[in-house]
Amino acid sequence: MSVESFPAASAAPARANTTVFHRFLRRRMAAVGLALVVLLVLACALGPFLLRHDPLTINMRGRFLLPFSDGHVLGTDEMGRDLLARILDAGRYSLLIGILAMSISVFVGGFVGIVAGFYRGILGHGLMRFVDGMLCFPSIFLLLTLAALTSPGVVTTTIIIGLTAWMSVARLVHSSVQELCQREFIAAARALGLRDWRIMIGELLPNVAAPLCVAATLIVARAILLESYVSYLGYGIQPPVASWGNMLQKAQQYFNSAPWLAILPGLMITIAVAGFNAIGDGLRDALNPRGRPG
Amino acid sequence: MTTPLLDVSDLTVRFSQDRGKVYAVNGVSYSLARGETLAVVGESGSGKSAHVLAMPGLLGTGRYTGAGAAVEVGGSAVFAGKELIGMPEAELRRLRGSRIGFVFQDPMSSLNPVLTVGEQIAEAITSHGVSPRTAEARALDLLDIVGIPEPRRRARHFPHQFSGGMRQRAMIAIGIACEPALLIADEPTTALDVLVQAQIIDLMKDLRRQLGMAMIWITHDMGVVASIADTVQVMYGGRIMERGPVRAVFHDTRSAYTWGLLNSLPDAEMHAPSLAGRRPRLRQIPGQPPDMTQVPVGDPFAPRNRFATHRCLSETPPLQQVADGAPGHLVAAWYDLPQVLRAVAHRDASPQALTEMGT
Amino acid sequence: MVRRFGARLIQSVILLWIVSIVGFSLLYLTPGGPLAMFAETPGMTQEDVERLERQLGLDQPAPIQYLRWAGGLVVGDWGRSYRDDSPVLEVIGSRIGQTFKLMLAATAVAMSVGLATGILGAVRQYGRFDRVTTILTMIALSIPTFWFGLLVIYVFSQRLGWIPPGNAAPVGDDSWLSALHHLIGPALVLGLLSTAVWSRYMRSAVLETLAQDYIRTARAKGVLRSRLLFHHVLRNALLPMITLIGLELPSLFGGALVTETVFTWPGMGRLFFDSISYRDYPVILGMLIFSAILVISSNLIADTLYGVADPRLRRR
Amino acid sequence: PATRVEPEGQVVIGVAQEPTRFHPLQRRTEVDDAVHLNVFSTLWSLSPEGNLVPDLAVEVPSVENGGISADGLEWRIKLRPDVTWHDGAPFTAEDVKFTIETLANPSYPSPSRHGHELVRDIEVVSPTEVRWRLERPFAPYLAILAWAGIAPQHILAGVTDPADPSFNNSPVGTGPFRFGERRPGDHVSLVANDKYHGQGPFLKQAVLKYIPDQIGLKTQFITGAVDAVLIPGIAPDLAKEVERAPGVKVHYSPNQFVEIIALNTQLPQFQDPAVREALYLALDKNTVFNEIYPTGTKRPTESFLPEQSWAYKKDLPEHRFDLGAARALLDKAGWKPGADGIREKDGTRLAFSISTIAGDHLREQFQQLLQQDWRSIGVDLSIKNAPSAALWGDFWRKSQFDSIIVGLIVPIASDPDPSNRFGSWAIQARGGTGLNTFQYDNPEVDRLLREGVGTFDRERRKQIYFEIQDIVRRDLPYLPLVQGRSIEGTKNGLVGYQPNLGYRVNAWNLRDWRWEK
Amino acid sequence: MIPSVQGNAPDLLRVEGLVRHYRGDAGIFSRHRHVVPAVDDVSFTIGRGETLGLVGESGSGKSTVGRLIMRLDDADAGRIVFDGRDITDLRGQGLIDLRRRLQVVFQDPYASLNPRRRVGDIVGAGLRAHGVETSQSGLRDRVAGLFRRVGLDPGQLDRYPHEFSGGQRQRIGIARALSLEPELIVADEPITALDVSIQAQIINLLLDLQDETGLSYLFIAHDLGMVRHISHRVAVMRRGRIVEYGPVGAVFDDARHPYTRALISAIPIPDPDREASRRQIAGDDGEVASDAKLREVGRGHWVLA
Ligand SMILES: Nc1ncnc2c1ncn2[C@@H]1O[C@H](COP(=O)(O)OP(=O)(O)OP(=O)(O)O)[C@@H](O)[C@H]1O
Ligand SMILES: Nc1ncnc2c1ncn2[C@@H]1O[C@H](COP(=O)(O)OP(=O)(O)OP(=O)(O)O)[C@@H](O)[C@H]1O
Ligand SMILES: [Mg+2]
Ligand SMILES: [Mg+2]
Repeated sequence: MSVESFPAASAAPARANTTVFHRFLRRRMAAVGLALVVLLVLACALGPFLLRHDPLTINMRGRFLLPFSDGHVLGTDEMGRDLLARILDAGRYSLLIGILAMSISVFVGGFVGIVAGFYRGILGHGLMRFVDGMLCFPSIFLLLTLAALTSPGVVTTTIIIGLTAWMSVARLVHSSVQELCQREFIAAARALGLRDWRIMIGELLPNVAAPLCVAATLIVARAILLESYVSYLGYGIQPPVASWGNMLQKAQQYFNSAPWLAILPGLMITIAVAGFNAIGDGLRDALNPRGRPG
Repeated sequence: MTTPLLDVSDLTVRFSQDRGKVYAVNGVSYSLARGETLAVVGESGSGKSAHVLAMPGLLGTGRYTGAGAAVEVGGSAVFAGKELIGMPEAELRRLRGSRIGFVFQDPMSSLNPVLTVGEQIAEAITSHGVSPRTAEARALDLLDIVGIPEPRRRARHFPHQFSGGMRQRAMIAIGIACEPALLIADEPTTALDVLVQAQIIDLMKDLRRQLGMAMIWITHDMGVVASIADTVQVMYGGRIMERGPVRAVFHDTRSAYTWGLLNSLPDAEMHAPSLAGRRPRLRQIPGQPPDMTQVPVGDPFAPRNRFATHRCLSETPPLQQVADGAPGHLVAAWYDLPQVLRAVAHRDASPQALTEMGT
Repeated sequence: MVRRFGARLIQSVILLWIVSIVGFSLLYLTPGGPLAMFAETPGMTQEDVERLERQLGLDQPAPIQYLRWAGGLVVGDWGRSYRDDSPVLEVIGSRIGQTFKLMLAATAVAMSVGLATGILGAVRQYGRFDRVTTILTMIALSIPTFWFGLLVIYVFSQRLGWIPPGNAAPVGDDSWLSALHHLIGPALVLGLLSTAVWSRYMRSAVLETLAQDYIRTARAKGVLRSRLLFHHVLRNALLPMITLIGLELPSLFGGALVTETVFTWPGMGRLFFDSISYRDYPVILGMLIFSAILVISSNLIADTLYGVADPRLRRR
Repeated sequence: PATRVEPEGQVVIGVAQEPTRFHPLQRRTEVDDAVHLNVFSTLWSLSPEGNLVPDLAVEVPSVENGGISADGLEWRIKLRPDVTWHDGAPFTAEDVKFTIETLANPSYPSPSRHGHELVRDIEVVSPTEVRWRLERPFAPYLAILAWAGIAPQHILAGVTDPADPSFNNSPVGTGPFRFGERRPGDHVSLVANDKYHGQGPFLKQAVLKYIPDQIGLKTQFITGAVDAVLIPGIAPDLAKEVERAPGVKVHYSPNQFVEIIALNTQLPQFQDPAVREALYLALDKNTVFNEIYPTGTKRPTESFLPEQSWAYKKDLPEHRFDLGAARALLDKAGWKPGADGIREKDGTRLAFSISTIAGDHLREQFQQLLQQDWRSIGVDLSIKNAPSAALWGDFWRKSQFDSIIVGLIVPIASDPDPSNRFGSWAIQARGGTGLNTFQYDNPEVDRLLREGVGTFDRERRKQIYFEIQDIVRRDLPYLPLVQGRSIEGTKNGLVGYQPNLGYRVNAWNLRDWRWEK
Repeated sequence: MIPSVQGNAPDLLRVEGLVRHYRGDAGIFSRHRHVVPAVDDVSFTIGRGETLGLVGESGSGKSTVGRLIMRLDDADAGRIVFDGRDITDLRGQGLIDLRRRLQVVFQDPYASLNPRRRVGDIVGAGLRAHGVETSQSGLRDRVAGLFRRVGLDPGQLDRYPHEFSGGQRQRIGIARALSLEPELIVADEPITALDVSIQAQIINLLLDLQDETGLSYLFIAHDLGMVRHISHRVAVMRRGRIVEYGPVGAVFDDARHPYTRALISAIPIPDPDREASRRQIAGDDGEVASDAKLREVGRGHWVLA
């Protein structure tokens, strides 16, 4: 059959997963992004075990060491802790927060989106109006209000970021579900006598999995950024736990005297976020059977 | 014999995309005389659209774009003495619209939604060096010619304000705006219902007569072919299977694919509206269409052809004049269909056998 | 049209109502309070704190507080700042100009650069320019705004001394030249992200449009390349950009908050952070409502514009 | 007044908080004071040496000069006749009466009625004399009045709504500067008052420029956009960098803050004095002051009073850092290390949290250092910081914290009385009023505190407060660290800057500031 | 009321005065909010083992009729009686039970199969949902049986829809419809999207199934040739109303309504000789009078007039 006879909806990849993966890898940016992320995750997960230095050990006599001095590849920070060890350890938290916040928002957003898309009536409308309402707050706004008003920490920060990011997922899923509900296979499922929950879980969910997947990577990226904003503004992760964001916040103090302290974590954020963004982009293209960039 | 308007030889089109190559058109050769109407039929995906769009350099836009799908066009297509393949875009542009007109299938998506219909018709004319004022007047004439009432008012409308049939008429007006020597129509009526389809066909017939243009008309519908074509060309798997005067192809079918196609249509004689008893079945072509991503070997239809020989599977038959057929009736087949059919009928006289040919 | 617009207006009001409830509960549920700040004020006693709380009406049950506040909203009384007793609308009004100035400048940068690169990139898809801009936009989308801001200040004002390190203008100098000079840094930083967004959207919109059947029709007519681009492609590709204005606004607004902190810009951002740290509830809520109104109405306007710009949606 | 000098030039003072409250009866933050102290006048003010200097009053009342009766209850104040308000109206005793009555009014939103609520029967004797009676003798009231800017009765008496912002936005005082304009979020400008009754001002204009963070403050100071940096000054770890910058001077000015780790003594972990002492022993003050707060910025202290206070006791036992001693002390007290190395006793683990304002990076560094050191004596310290608005609410006032790093100001307007901090009646968690958030409860201290406010005899009071300092040092309801220093900066050529512990802000005397010729 | 033409066959489905009006979309800028009378007073019957062909102009309401019968949409007025039981307002469990007897095959073989599920699961979903077959292996066997029945290879059960050609996909759709052993199948343009050569395969399959199990079909199509081939009776719709209704022979050979006649005359004949001699009747633009009624003009042959 000709390619163009396939429904062009982005929701439905027409090809087997292996091909999606191949198509994904063929996009150089996406492949590079994936490589970066894998590398980062591995480094952050394993690095601290392999390094000589403990990320938390303070040495007030060896503060602000330049990179490559005294066995510290990236130097030391304002408390004499090994910067490399610290960056990798911080990466664990940043990535973890990114991924957990993503899970929260994908779960909440996916749920709301599917339910609201499936039940068009008052329930669906009400839910989407609520989503619209939440979207009226610029997300940093919402985030900072929440963050400033709760006591900061890994868990609260994660939850807060998750709770400010789910709306876009809900919207995406909602419109995707609405479009899917127009399709005949949903009518077919109804006609077969499937109950609503079966349709939502069995028929709709697998079909929104692809856009959810794309959204997920983009939200991880966003969450890492948001965490850094919150931490930068002093409302995020608390010491001694390091995240890239709060390392940056601490480091800006020494921007003139020890600029690498600020440049490195900033770079890490940029790299990680760019990596996830690239993956998301690549996925979006790869999942789109017409192969057009979205 | 005068020189043909269009002379295609060994045209090939390949798409290379992420999942590999698509061998869309595999060596198509034919020529088209001035004023001749050629109908192209064939399986979906057999390269009908690809081969006509490749010549004027229109592959790569419209729904034929795929990101990363590189198009390779090979062979030659000489139009009015000029080679089209490899011609610089600027020169091609001058030909398109002025000497070669187009009508596409989906009249909704083929018209620009934000420009008025009048503008879009006039543009076809101004693009070829006519002043806007003249072009506007001509656009109104054209609307009138294609049978749109109140052209002056209608010209100011946007495509969405037109019905499907009217949009297709507008498309035709664009296609014939510069009185081209060749009009290429890619399934211009498929999206329309029978009544509207009939009107469009009539309109095209009239125009062809008035303007004396040649026409390539791509369709799926054998009925449409019968009603409009001088010559019909049957394609399968990126090749021409059979080609010839419409009567010859319909009544003296030489390709097993054409034969299968014509036979699978319901036949008035077969209708037996009774609840009792077994009703006659249609004569279906068994099997699945070919995979266009494989390098083509042999007769593409061979896997579905019960008359195929070993040679069909391994060697590609050339498109040749049918020995005892009408002039210009060509077929690409190693077998001799009338003979094979006679042999089968002889061996197994029951019509049932023919019905379930190959199953 | 008027009727439909009315319906949208009603929807917007309902939306605002939801926003007000969410915003209010958000604040109400949080610990601490506007007076906590003064706990360490010498001589201030617990009794003083409670007295002040009573005077601010903070001892009332939540629904009463909400009704009072929401009732005020309706009649245009948004409450008074705890910090200086000024009416909230006045407080916001005194800052919004600076923020708008910044947003406008950033948008101007973003739209001109973003749209141009988007179009050029799409027209030569996968060309060198396209590749470079794709990578650059990807990076721009990934750079934390504040970090970029810090870098800009470090490099361009501390090292090179080209631009001032912050502020909207020096005290007592109201010349527009100096205002412009001060605007460069923050506008650049704030504009970076939107530039990337605009560029990407524009690129994909142009690509999407290029793939449409009517572009093939236009080419089949032999339309000139330039005309094809400006008349056919851009006319269609720019349509969805109208919606983008509405969609971009919240993030631009949010970005402004962050940029303003980095560049000590006396706009809404600073007000927001101050209000948060002082728990200036009326102002925080006022800003939430204000930004919601901004977002809702810009969406409304974008939709309306879209309806006018796109003939398919225009009423006959 | 002496020969008046024509004011000239302007000074831009960078501050990291925004002054918003200019109403003298409603001011709240120290940065408000920066405006307040220059636009309004007080009856008398505090000199840098800690003496009271008459301002609107002709002399500071005392028992000796008869201004205060021997029992401390009757006060009589004589006022200058030559003072006018910025709007030209004459200043009279009515203004003083109005100010004190308003401050004492329980329904008026003044930040504190402390002291004023004791005033009774206030009475205008003549336009230049006012007198009142105190409910009970209260020595700190003299100092409190040194903070109370006198408000114009002729303008404010007619304003019924205390929340009416119009006066706040254009205050009228008797001080050396008139209020100029306020650009919200950006700056407040003060303009020289050429009718000022005292000396000065020498500057035509003084601007309080709001730059919300310390790094910005520093950058703009170095680059010359501001002429002076005051509240909260230069971050200690940036001081060196600023010192190196050309054309500026850095001042390390002592302030009244005493940095402490407050302990919630009612927690089972902290009830054992041995624990508190062990924690103190395991506190590496040296590293803190050599590394985190670089030399010269802070000085270790053992007292809750600034060393400049007349009641400060110098020879309190000195802290020493001795991890071994700390461990031994805990061992002896029966705190045995558990499986994870954390000590416990009777089921109580020696684990608790430490809090401070989230984002205060130096304190955060300090916390982390503590965490490491205390861990080595078997104490599990976790960090639990919060934004200031959350921290100083019930969490602090109602003693919901475990331990908390806080800069404490014990004196009220330079009077050393610490009743509010150590009196057992001041524990809010137990229904008291006050800020004894340590929940410190010592009957002996209670007795001394009562005695201390009851007498105007400074020598007697001094003895009392010495004794209190001894007891508190022994009991350690908090671990004292350092007395604070404001690291402030002025451009070379700017003279007049003079730190004053009597006020919360060193912009108290802008009337003396000027540019060197 | 319209009696079925075959007196001997009892009515399986009876539709009386069905009405469905769509209100225009409530989008803000949608052009009109007018009411579309998609289905306007439609009545017909289908007997057991009978095929009723439904043809007509695009947008005339054919699919809507199908959806209403399937109870995928609710009628504004009228009655739908299935096997003697009024199902017009059926809800909940009753409706779910009805699904076992009444099934549907959709037009688009791409859109009607969930691209994310294995075809075996798609076909088995109904059996599982209705608890007909709960064991894994039993389910698999049954699905395999269905595959064989519609001419598919049971070995392909675990593939995804996109791995099948259009014709095969349509067979999967038919297998799904058959899985619950229904008595009536609404086939909404089951062949329109298919290639000519595949169309015949599907039509043959439908005929085979009818012969084997005595199924009834409501067969909706544009292709009048196919409709003529497969149906016992035909109804011609236009603008939400049935304009002509009767035995296939009568309607095609003796069309009475001008619209039907125009429609039939417009069918191009796939034979150059006969096509040349075909005479086309101009289409009628006449509005259908709202008070027009179906009148019987021959045995079981009704025309709107
Ligand atoms: N842009 C493209 N990229 C990849 N393959 C393509 C592209 N366009 C067409 N093809 C493939 O080329 C082959 C020929 O396509 P073409 O459109 O010419 O067929 P057709 O005969 O016109 O079919 P239809 O009747 O469905 O229009 C098909 O296999 C199709 O899948
Ligand atoms: N969900 C809906 N909302 C609004 N209008 C609808 C809806 N479904 C169908 N319509 C309208 O009802 C009319 C009948 O539609 P229907 O799909 O039943 O026609 P049809 O005869 O099946 O047409 P086709 O031959 O094109 O499939 C059309 O005008 C259509 O636009
Ligand atoms: Mg085609
Ligand atoms: Mg339909």
